[in-house]
Amino acid sequence: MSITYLEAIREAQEKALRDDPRVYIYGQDVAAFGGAFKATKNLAKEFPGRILDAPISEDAMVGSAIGAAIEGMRPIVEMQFADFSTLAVNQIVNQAATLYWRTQVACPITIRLPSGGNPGSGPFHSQSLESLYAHFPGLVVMTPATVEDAYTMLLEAVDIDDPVIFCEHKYLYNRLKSAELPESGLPCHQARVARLGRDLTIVAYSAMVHEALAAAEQLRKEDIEVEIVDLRCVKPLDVDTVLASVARTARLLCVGESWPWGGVNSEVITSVVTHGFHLLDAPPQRINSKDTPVPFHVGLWGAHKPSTQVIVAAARRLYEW
Amino acid sequence: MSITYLEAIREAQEKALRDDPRVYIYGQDVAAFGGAFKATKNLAKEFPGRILDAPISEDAMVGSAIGAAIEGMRPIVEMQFADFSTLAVNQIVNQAATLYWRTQVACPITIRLPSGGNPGSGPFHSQSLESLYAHFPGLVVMTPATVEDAYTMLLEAVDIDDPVIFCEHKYLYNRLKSAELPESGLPCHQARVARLGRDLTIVAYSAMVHEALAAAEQLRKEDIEVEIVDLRCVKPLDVDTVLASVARTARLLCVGESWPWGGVNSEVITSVVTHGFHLLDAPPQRINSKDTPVPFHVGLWGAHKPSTQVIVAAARRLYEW
Amino acid sequence: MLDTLNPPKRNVVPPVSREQYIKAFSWMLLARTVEEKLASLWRAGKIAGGVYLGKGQEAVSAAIGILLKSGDIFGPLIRDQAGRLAFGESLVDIFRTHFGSRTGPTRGRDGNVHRGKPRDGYHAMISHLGSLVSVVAGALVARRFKGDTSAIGATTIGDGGTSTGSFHEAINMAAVEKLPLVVVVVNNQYAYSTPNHRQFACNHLVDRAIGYGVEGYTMDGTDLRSCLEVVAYATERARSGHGPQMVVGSCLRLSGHGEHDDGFYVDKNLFHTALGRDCLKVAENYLQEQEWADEALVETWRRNAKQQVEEAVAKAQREPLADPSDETWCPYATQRLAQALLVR
Amino acid sequence: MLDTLNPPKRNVVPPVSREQYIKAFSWMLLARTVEEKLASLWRAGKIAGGVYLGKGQEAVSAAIGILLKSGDIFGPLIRDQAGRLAFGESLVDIFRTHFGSRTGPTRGRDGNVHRGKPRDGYHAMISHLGSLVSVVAGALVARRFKGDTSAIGATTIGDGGTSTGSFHEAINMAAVEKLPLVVVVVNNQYAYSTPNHRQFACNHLVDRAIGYGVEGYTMDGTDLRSCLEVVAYATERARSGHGPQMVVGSCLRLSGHGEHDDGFYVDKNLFHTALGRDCLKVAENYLQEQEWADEALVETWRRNAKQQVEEAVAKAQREPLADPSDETWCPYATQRLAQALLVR
Ligand SMILES: Cc1ncc(C[n+]2csc(CCOP(=O)(O)OP(=O)(O)O)c2C)c(N)n1
Ligand SMILES: Cc1ncc(C[n+]2csc(CCOP(=O)(O)OP(=O)(O)O)c2C)c(N)n1
Ligand SMILES: [Mg+2]
Ligand SMILES: [Mg+2]
Repeated sequence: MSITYLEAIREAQEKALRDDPRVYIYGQDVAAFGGAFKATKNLAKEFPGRILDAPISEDAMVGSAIGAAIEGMRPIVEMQFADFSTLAVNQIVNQAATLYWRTQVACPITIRLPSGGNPGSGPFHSQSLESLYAHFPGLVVMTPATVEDAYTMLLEAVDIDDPVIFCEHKYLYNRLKSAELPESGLPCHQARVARLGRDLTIVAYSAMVHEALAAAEQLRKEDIEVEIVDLRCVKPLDVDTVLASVARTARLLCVGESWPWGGVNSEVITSVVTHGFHLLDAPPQRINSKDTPVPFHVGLWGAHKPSTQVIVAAARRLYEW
Repeated sequence: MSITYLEAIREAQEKALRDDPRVYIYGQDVAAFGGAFKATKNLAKEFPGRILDAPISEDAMVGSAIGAAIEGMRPIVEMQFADFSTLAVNQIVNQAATLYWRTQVACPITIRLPSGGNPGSGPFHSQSLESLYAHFPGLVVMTPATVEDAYTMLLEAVDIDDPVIFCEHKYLYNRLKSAELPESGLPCHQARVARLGRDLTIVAYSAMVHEALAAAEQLRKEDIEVEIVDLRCVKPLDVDTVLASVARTARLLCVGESWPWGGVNSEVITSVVTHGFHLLDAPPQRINSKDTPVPFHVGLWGAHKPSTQVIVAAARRLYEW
Repeated sequence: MLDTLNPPKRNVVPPVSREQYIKAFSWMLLARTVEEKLASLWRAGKIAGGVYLGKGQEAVSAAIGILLKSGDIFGPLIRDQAGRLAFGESLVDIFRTHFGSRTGPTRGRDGNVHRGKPRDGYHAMISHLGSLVSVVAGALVARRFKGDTSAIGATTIGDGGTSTGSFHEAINMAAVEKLPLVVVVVNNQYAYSTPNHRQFACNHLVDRAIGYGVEGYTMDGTDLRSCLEVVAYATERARSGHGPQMVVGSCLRLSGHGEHDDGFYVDKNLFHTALGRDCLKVAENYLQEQEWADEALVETWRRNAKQQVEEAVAKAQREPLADPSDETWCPYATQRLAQALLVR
Repeated sequence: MLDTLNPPKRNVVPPVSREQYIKAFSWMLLARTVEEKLASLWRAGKIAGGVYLGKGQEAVSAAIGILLKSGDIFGPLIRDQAGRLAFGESLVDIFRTHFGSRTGPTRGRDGNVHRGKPRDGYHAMISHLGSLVSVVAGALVARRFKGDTSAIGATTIGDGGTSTGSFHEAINMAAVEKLPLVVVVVNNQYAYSTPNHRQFACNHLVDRAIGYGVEGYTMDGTDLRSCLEVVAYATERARSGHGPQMVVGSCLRLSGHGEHDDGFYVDKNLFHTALGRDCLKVAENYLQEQEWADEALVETWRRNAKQQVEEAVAKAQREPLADPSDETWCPYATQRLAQALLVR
């Protein structure tokens, strides 16, 4: 038996609904239809009345979840695509993210953002918005890269008293499989060393962890041993784990699918150089998507985002520095 | 005679309206009332029909400006406070910022964001959102620190074929004065060395340039000569000027009023260490506001944002590294 | 007086009693007294930031506050001092919030009108207009989940606030969910300096109700009796399962937008129309007409209100202000997260 | 057929002529033919991403496209293939966009329905529903500035799209500015899988018109004659200075939401109601009833449409696809900015 990243997300929601009567799901087409990606498939049948179809009103979807959370519920909001969450930015960053700080009343909502590129998805169904949300105080921004993390982190997201932006990568939905789901996982504020290495640290998250792993396999043939840190959660950021890795390898390459300016990569690199400058034997490097919208055409898209080959080349250059 | 930062903004708009029939202004209370801060004072009288009061509809304000720009106009949109632009994020980052890239039709709109903290303004009238917008491809994000720049950069913003997010600092509005307005200024993609120094580079923008200058004056008494780079525009970012300064001083301290995670500071530091790692003799450092919403109480607010004293202390530490 | 749009007029609301009227009037009077004090503190430089008054809107607001019951939900906006008090707000909390006291509900982190006790059903607005409507709606969704079928929620919005997308999404969503939500639109003719004709183009904002499939009513916002009647009707309809209710009260803002604003742009003629009446005076006259209270009695109440307010101010002033050294500067509620960050 | 809400019925629109009807029908037929081809190309794996059809909505869309004049502005949405063609879109551009051709209007950067030539008044939608309405409104603001008093603008929106805050803000703003904007709401009963009763609670979406102070009409979206009449009336009203017009056409989406979707959730009974009629068949019947065209003639048109489409596909397929090596990856239009960045 095997379970996909998408199924893990479904299973986590099922478990959350089963274990906690405060949980409900709100989003467009999530009930009978089971969601645009089927992340809520059959849940409406299993939990009648707890999976609600929303109008095309992202602002009100999040606003209402905040109100319900104030009353002690634990809503999960599904955005149909991460890209549409731009219409709920105000509710997310100003209302949800500040509620506890302003009033001492917690805001335990989880907002699921189907994120990242897929062939042919174009500029408005491909965005990676983790950096937008991570900039604002009060939000937890999760970016699971594995089936296991998709499962345990989503459960943690629902459990946490703060608003969580859960960036699940669409490219991984059906491509990533695991044998089974774990009972428990690392807490979200801890990064994970996804591969041990000696020569170079690659920091990545979400789908890019797999590009980094593929690059590491190629580099192994050249006897370059890459260590990979999977951030898991980009806010708060586990700088300690990154620093510990860089302390071993003395070289840092950051890979992220979001746009370069002020994204996860620049936050990681800045955290490392401000706290661990002396650990580095070479300039830290980053690979991002290009600074344009995400293109539709598959060839353009492939050149727009970081690829295994680009990572390999950058890592090799850094190794040889 | 002297002219304030706010008056410079008004003058620039007056000039733009006078010189270019394609310019008009749209925003809440901008016409007869002259704007919440009086940045459009008397313009409605001077240019009848070209200053339009908008309903409380930030999304439609920006959307309509985009449509007008497509037809060849050069709208200036005034947000009453930068904080309310979160309601127009979708129109700004998805519609305006991508238009040229998608269709080869330019989108020459200017969105004025009265930004930054002022005593007693609290979490929703104090935000500095330059980092939010700079993350997205296609936007020019200006952050003028001087009366002169407020004037020439706003004229340039209107002139430019791309959408410009014009972050004008409310704290400077009436506090900053100059003798007169210049005929012309540096192009926006060039940073400016605001003060020459030998020992340390401070990179700052907007109101923080003045905190940095004050800190530099104090440090001079200790014989520490600080060079100050005023970024002027945070997207695109003039890394060259910063690198050239760091090449002289070998030390970098970045100061910004926005939140730390993924903000201007982290982008500047990352750009410097990826391109000029060898120039640095000490770890680059940053000072931001604290990672919470901006507090209301004046004492809390003062401790939340970077102050001259904090800059002095950090610069001294860095100097002594 | 009961001018309903959708349903036929029905006599579900008992006539306004002396007791209820006087109760509402007292909150109006107290609110006015509070706000006069706030204005003078502001002028004296004792309050940082802005001060926003509900002068001229006390009748609408008091009616809402009074007709909500314990266990109901209230999402007040900037001009709802009367409703806040009627809903149970403590006087001293008002001043604590304006001063930035450590002891206030926001502990100095947010100020003036941005206060509330959300867990008690008393929501704390953010500045972004329209964004509170869906929050109150969501609280009612939660009540439905929890099996609470008796509670309702009410929130207010200005004429300007009706132009926000948030307002539209929220009321539509509440209508789809048939939530017991009462949205009171207070049309005080201006949004900051912007008059109605630059804000919307319909004849009357209540014409929006039909487009959402909710029941809509109008009321004279300067007349406490009208407000008590119509809000009683609307809250009763909401409570008895008829879904969202939209009530539009008309009046005139009798202050500047905030105390920094002299309102020079307001059409002076409006002050001489029915809209420009001061609801507090109208109510006082009505009390005397009905012989429910004479001038002397009102004067006693007024003095009493003043005294309460002075005591509250004095108490707040004796209390410590917010202090940065108390702050951990951590925005998270989750304990293990906050701890992990502090250790780092 | 002319079911107006606000203004009295008036005979301003001349009866639909044979010529106009046939012209509209031809666009409908061509659109249907284009979309059948797109669907088969998609099934064959020749198109990446999604393919979205306007099947069942061609009458509404063609009516809009035909009643706009040169110099007007059109902001089509996903199911507007017929209107796009009638407004002047080139057939080959459709396929270029779906293939990601270098030669297409978006040069492979955006795909499928996200195409347009904004400078020609033909707007290119982004995915975010509702966000195009204010853009079209703004284009009309520009026209007013430029002294163009004859042009109007039209845009469409789905039943689902009416729930967006963007839609609300834009139509309200257009009403305040009294812009010559025609907003055609196509109620095809579903938004993806979501039926009307989970989307809104009013009796009829046209009930929203009064709340915005705009004129509102309904039309039978399955009946080309109804569409031509009502859209003619609305465009005429807009053109003659009566401000924004809201037209609501009812029909049923006769395809899945996209070609990946079989629409299993659609209430099958609807297909047997008047809503479920295929507007193309209804129009063909009408042509024959009126003896404006017989079966053979329609068949000729059909063959002709097929041929045009095949030629366009063939042409597009011969052309080069987008190529990353052509890209400068610079999002800026300002030449000096782009150059400064390239040098860096
Ligand atoms: C979304 C948003 N945009 C702008 C503002 C700035 N603003 C604060 S109050 C106000 C006017 C509000 O008018 P109205 O809703 O009629 O309420 P009133 O002040 O008349 O009670 C404006 C524009 C805001 N608070 N929120
Ligand atoms: C703001 C926004 N939210 C969500 C979506 C995802 N989405 C794409 S089409 C669609 C349904 C649209 O329904 P409707 O407006 O009725 O148009 P129809 O597809 O029926 O023509 C949804 C939810 C979107 N495009 N924009
Ligand atoms: Mg008002
Ligand atoms: Mg639909």
